[in-house]
Amino acid sequence: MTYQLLYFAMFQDWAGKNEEQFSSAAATPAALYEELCKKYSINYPQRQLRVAVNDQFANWEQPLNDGDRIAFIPPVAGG
Amino acid sequence: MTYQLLYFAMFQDWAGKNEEQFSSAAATPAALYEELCKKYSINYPQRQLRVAVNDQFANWEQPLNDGDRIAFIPPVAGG
Amino acid sequence: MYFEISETPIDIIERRTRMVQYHAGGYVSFEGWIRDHNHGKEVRSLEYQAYPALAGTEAEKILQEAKDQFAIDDCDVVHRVGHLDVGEIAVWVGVTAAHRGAAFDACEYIIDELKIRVPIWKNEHYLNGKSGWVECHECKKKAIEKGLIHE
Amino acid sequence: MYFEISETPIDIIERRTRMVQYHAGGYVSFEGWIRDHNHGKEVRSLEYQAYPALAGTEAEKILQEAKDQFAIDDCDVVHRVGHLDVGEIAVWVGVTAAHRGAAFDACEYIIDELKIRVPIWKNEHYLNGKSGWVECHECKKKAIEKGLIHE
Repeated sequence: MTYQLLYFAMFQDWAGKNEEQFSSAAATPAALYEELCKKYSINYPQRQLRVAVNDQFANWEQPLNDGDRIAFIPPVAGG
Repeated sequence: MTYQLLYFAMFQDWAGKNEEQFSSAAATPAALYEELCKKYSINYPQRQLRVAVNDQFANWEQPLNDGDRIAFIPPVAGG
Repeated sequence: MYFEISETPIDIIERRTRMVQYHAGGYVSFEGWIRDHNHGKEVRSLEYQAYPALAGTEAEKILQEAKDQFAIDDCDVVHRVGHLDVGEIAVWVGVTAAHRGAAFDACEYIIDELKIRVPIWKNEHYLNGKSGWVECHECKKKAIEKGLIHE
Repeated sequence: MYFEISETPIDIIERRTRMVQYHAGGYVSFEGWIRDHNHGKEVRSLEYQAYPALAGTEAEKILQEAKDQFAIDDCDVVHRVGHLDVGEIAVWVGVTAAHRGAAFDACEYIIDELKIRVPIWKNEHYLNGKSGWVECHECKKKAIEKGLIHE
């Protein structure tokens, strides 16, 4: 399946881009994140992140659909 | 002794003025207030007032001096 | 740190701008506005009256207490007197602090204490033509709790 | 009731004026200012970055929660993004209410929740030429307490 990945904050530094189309057999955000960590040598623990699917906070184990827009959300620091 | 009395809020309505020079034998704010209540038919209870002597909150029983500036302070309503 | 009694409209932006400091991270302000009603009566306008000398020393005491009790950088208060129309600003409180929690606490402390302790009174003019000096029952109750006056 | 992400300086007076209502008696505002230091490092400027679609829905949820929990009339939030210099306003929260207690509580609730839940990040540029994405440790701790993320 092909996902649209959005990168924010340090993820932009790690991936070297703001977004990308990403083809993967991963069927959940958790599996996708594991794959991404390998690809970009990311070692930020998944348990300290939230994940968004199609601009909504989502569950790490929810099934993904082709074309989903996915973002890994590091701890926020607004305000 | 002669005191300078300052009137605020409803005391202005009751006394019909903002201030006056007031000659009295009263030696404490409490005694002075009692005298004033008679003069102007005021029946506001002293226990719900504060009193200021020379622009400072004062005690009802403190001795007064000739020329003291005295104000009876009804419950405030600023803000 | 200042308290001021103002006979002209309070310029919020000017007051706020005076407080900008590069080491403060948070600014909390409170404004009291003249409402179009109070205890069910329709308000047209009102007069605030202060006992300036005593209001000044009491308000400065409150500001100092806020500085002593909360980790704030600065705190200022301006209170209007004279004739005010509905929608005008009666009082402004500004507080700056490195961290916002202290700024919120101090700002609320200052306005709460001001309403109990600072000699300012209001005379409300109602749409029906009547007017009267307002007794703030909540303020009175709190002044009794503090032992400033008695039941 | 609105949340807005702004790429240009926040006009506090314009935002505040929009909230003036004749039946509201109190207005509480919070402004977060860019400090010249953070955790001992001297800050020159910073970038705020948002995930706009998600930030919008999450912030609107927070505003609705504030309206449900506190007796307020209205609440608005604006957050800056892009490059900000020391002294600029990063975030503004405005709350109006008939009674001030609810306005203070709601304003503090909104900024507290925003800092934990709304996807906005900051990259600080230091005087020494370095820069870095800031981890707000307090925010992270609170997000863990809320079960949003884990230790």
